[in-house]
Amino acid sequence: MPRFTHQIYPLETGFHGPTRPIPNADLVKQYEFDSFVPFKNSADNSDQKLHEIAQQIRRDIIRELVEAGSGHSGGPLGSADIFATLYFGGVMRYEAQNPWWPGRDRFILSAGHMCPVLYATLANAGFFPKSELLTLRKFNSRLQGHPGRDMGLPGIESSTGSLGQGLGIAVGMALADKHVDKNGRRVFALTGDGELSEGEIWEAALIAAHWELDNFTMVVDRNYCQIDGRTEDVLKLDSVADKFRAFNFHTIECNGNDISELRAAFAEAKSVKGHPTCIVAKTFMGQGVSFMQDDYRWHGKPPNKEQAVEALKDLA
Amino acid sequence: MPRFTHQIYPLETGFHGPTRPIPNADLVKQYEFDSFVPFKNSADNSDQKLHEIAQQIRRDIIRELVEAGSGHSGGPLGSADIFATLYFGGVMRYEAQNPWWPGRDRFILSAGHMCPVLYATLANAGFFPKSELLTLRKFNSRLQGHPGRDMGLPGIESSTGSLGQGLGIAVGMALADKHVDKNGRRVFALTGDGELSEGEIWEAALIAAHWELDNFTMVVDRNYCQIDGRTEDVLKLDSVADKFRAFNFHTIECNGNDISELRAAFAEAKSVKGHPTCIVAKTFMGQGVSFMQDDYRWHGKPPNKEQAVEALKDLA
Amino acid sequence: METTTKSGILDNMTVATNGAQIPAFVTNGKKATRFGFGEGLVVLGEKYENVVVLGGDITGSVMTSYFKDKFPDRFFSMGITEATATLVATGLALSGMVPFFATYGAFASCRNTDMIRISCAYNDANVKIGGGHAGISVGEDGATHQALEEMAIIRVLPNMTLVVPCDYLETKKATIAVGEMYGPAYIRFGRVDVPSFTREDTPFVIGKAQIFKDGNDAAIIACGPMVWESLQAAYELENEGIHVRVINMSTIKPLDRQTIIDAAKECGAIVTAEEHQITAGLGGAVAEVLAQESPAPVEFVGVKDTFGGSGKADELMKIFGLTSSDIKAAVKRAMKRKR
Amino acid sequence: METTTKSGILDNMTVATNGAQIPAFVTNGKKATRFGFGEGLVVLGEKYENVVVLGGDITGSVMTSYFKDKFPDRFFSMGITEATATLVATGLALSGMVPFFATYGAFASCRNTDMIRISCAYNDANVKIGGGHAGISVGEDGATHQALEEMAIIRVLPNMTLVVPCDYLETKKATIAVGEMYGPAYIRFGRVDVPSFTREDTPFVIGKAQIFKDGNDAAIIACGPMVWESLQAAYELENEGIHVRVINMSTIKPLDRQTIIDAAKECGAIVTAEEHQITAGLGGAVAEVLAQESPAPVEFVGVKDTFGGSGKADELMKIFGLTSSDIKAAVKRAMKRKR
Ligand SMILES: Cc1ncc(C[n+]2csc(CCOP(=O)(O)OP(=O)(O)O)c2C)c(N)n1
Ligand SMILES: Cc1ncc(C[n+]2csc(CCOP(=O)(O)OP(=O)(O)O)c2C)c(N)n1
Ligand SMILES: [Mg+2]
Ligand SMILES: [Mg+2]
Repeated sequence: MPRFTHQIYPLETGFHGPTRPIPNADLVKQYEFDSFVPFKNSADNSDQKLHEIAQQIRRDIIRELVEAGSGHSGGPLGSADIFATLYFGGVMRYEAQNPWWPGRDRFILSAGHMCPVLYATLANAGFFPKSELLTLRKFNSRLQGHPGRDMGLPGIESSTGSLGQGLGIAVGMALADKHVDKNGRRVFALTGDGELSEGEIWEAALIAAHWELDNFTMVVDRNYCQIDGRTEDVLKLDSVADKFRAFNFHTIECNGNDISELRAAFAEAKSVKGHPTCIVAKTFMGQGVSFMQDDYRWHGKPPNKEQAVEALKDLA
Repeated sequence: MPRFTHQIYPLETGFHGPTRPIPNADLVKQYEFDSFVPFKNSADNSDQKLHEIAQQIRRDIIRELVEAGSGHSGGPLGSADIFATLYFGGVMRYEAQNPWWPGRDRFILSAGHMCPVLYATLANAGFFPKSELLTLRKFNSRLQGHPGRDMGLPGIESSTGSLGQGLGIAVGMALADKHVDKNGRRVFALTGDGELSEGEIWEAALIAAHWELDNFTMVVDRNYCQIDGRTEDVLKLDSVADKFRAFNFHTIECNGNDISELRAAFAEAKSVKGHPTCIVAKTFMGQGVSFMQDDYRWHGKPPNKEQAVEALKDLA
Repeated sequence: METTTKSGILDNMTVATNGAQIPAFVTNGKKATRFGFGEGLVVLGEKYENVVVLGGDITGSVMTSYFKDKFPDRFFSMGITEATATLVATGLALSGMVPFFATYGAFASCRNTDMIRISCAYNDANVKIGGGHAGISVGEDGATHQALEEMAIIRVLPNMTLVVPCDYLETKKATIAVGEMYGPAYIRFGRVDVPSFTREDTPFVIGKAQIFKDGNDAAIIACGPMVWESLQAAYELENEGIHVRVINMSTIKPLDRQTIIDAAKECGAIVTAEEHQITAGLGGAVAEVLAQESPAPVEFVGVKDTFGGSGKADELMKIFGLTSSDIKAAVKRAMKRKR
Repeated sequence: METTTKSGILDNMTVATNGAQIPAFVTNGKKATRFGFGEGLVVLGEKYENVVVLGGDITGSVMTSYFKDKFPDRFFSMGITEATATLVATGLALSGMVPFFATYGAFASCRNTDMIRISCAYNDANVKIGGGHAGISVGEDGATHQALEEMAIIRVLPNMTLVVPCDYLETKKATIAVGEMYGPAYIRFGRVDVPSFTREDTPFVIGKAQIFKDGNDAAIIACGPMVWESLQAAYELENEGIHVRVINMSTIKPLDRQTIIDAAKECGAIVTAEEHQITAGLGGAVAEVLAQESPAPVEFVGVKDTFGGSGKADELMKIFGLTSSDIKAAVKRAMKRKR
């Protein structure tokens, strides 16, 4: 039986006019973005190597944000180790040079506001030139303030930014892979913890468990911070692990700023049969930058020039 | 400091024109609706008495539905014991003759489609003439197909019918009572089990637990049935109790067709401090009517005339 | 009458085109449009292996049950999770499927509005949403279940396609057409039996209106089952010597602007007829085009910014002013306003 | 000029009424309308003990933080649960409170549409929803956060009141007025600083439009910060001898139909200006009234059925055609179409 087919990726309908933002040439030189050689995605990368990559991602997050003049620092810095493990620890299958390779695993950033870490990760993996990181949030940039699929940025599978939506999209992808195409692909998604208060998270959880999507792994960035304060003050969420267990997920708690624990968690997730997996990764917002560490006030602020210098020192 | 005040109850804006449906006079006589004396709400009502009231409610549900020619049989019959206990077992405080008495406890039917049981309960408590039950679902009836607050029917606190909404409304009422007016009022809500798949249920649960609404008691009509089939086939929900426990509710499981177990559950709920309570009441859809018992196909169907005769025999 | 053959619906009425009395409801019988949706899905399922359907626990009411029975491996139950079912459909679409999710229109457009806006429309995902139980004719279930706002809500979202077919057969065609186009789309259909009057050879093209009856004294622009009511009104008016054009605006977005502009220029008076709020729906869309292109008097037939209520379908259609006689009166009002 | 005193905003511009060049932005400075909302809530909190506010985890962006700091006992954090926060507000309202829930407009109108429809509107519950971050001027956050559809979505729902004040001070007045009326209401405000030009004595009445500048060559009907852009356009047109009326349509529902009809009759050409999709919003509402009452050519200034994107606020306003010069051009197009 034939398929109804149509090109899905890349979509490039989001540009308004021909102008494109041009990266600041001095910074491109200063950061040596031109000469950058992408990191390799390999299970052999040592924990040490992945830690270095995570620090590199953090430095690039700072560079993105100070240049953008707005955007989210805390969550991206806190989750850099998760991204380093996913993209460089051999967890996800992808071809940076062939970004829309049909066989690729899928990653959906449900917490769309955390896109600076995803952009930095993709650039460090060679999906697009690192210099483009300096166009974050500028008019007609492929690096939108929240991921916009309509800009065709390699590695961006879906638009997100409205909390609670990405998870259901990822579940739909896992459903297609496991029950229709049966192609052995794995689907990953990352949510914030404040984001868990959106009811669609729990609807998606019911659906993922009902359909036994063992090809689906979600990570909760459990940093106990959201915009208005500590999560337990804004809306009590503990115990997140108990909740996902009660929703019939295979649930793993780990230190989300520890590469080896993350690696073990993803390995365990891969081995589970008949249940989706939720990795509750305990992180610190702003991890690695002393004056941002564990401070919810850095949820949505960029560093100013002086703070950026400080931050890059901490991350050197 | 003054309050901004305005009449809230009753609202009567939902009538379209002056015509009102007239109950079938023969049936009113046949059912002896005219001479009916309302039941008393009292903690002293014996379990036996409450059981009789529940059976009376069931008979009236059949009468409502066969006359309406459409509507929901299964859930209402299955939950009649819950309503008998709530309204006649001294659990809820109300004055049927003074239905909008400010001191009344509140009840919200989140599963709006189950209104035939609420209407029958209210009529048997004397909120309005039993003959009006025969106007269910007719044009300009105060007994709408789903509860319509705009018809001003005594005892209807809110319009419901879109699943998953009533619970949040009840939580808001409990919040007002506990944290603003501090008036010692209790708020009750009933949801279906299929209804639990709506994410707003879990948002409301987070909010109720966060604000420690121990004046709030919700009952889940756990009949394992919804429109498309058994709940575990449509979307797996077990364990409902584990889920509410993980959401920091005081959770009680009981036989929802057993008056004494229901009584004990409501008594326990009243004694809990610092947590909202969820009573997971295991019921049978269509309870009491042999050919409807535990059969999801009776979710949304009324009995025809012959079936009604059969049903009333079973319930005699 | 050229358009009668073009539109291919009227040979059971040709008597009417010369002004004679026509028997009301000379049709191919009555059938609810939701059956056209259900059958259209089966046709798509037979044609394409990647058409999948998501159930919202009312598969028997919106007739996704047909697909479920025929293609159980491509039917996925989502429970009662309209918002997330829409997101799951998005994920399926981004993985190359052609997913249909259907439930009652009130929930298919309001319970998931943010999801349609961002995950379907902004994402340009190939998600198809079926909204059943459209309009006041839902009947006894009452106001909560009577969808009267979806056309406004879907129409305002960029990238969306919105089709509102007029009878059972056109709904079947529209469902297939929606499945064979790329992009997020919403199809609106109803619960109760309504006259079937279009034929196999009646053309249906997304974005193209059909002139079902010619006339230059006034034009009725209608969608859904109100098209039949409009034809009734028009043929009754023929007896009074009033020649009214009847336009089946089966696509609300993208809108066939030219047919609207021509109607205004050639007829000078417009009536819109929809089983929807008169605010921001078909009437609003037509008013916007005319204001921009060719101002003309318009009379709106629809629900007048109120909620519905329980009652029998036909009883409610009368009470809420949605019958052929309401349309007739509106035509006369509109003609009086001609300049 | 009678209306200048009536509307009480123009004495810093009276030069302009006789056609002279006016300095752009002769204002009382700039301030975002969201601050008016935040301050209005505090005034209400001081006045009534039963005014309560629900937080949606962005209290610092929609300025409910003012109320939170002043009345911590009447502020309730709901986390990120827009749908259920709307339901909790309903429960509070049915218990006699005057609850305000505010978040970004995209989520205050789309994430809870079914809740607003059934629990607030159908229920006629006294719920007040504040929708911030309205329009493209949200800037860098991009399309998901740029609310451009709320006016259509709220306007189509029966029983709703929808106000869209034009500057900081009017937003403060509107917030208080919304708190002192009974019934479900939505108030729309923005993130970025915009000119403050109304005065304490500028009247604000829900349901009543204000004529901010007289003129009979054409009329601009605008809402929100687009009113200031319209005044700029109008005063620049005075230099070309074109006398344009500027109407502040600060309430979208219930709509001040008479002021619209008068404008059409007296000016013969209309321009609508809104930081919203041109479909089904203010332009649509005006087009509906004119089609029913007094057909006239209308040019729509607004976002043309596309999503937004990241960028600087002023940059985006230019690119999406939402500046005074876009309005000026629209006025000239509309006047050309006069009959
Ligand atoms: C539906 C929706 N509501 C509100 C917002 C605004 N918002 C963006 S991030 C955020 C806080 C999210 O907290 P969390 O998930 O813990 O992320 P973190 O602060 O840890 O980065 C909020 C409320 C949004 N983007 N989407
Ligand atoms: C938001 C919403 N979606 C769908 C429906 C249609 N509907 C009415 S009842 C029902 C099934 C509910 O199942 P359950 O809560 O178990 O009630 P029961 O069948 O046991 O009476 C559905 C899907 C609705 N009323 N509201
Ligand atoms: Mg967090
Ligand atoms: Mg059930």
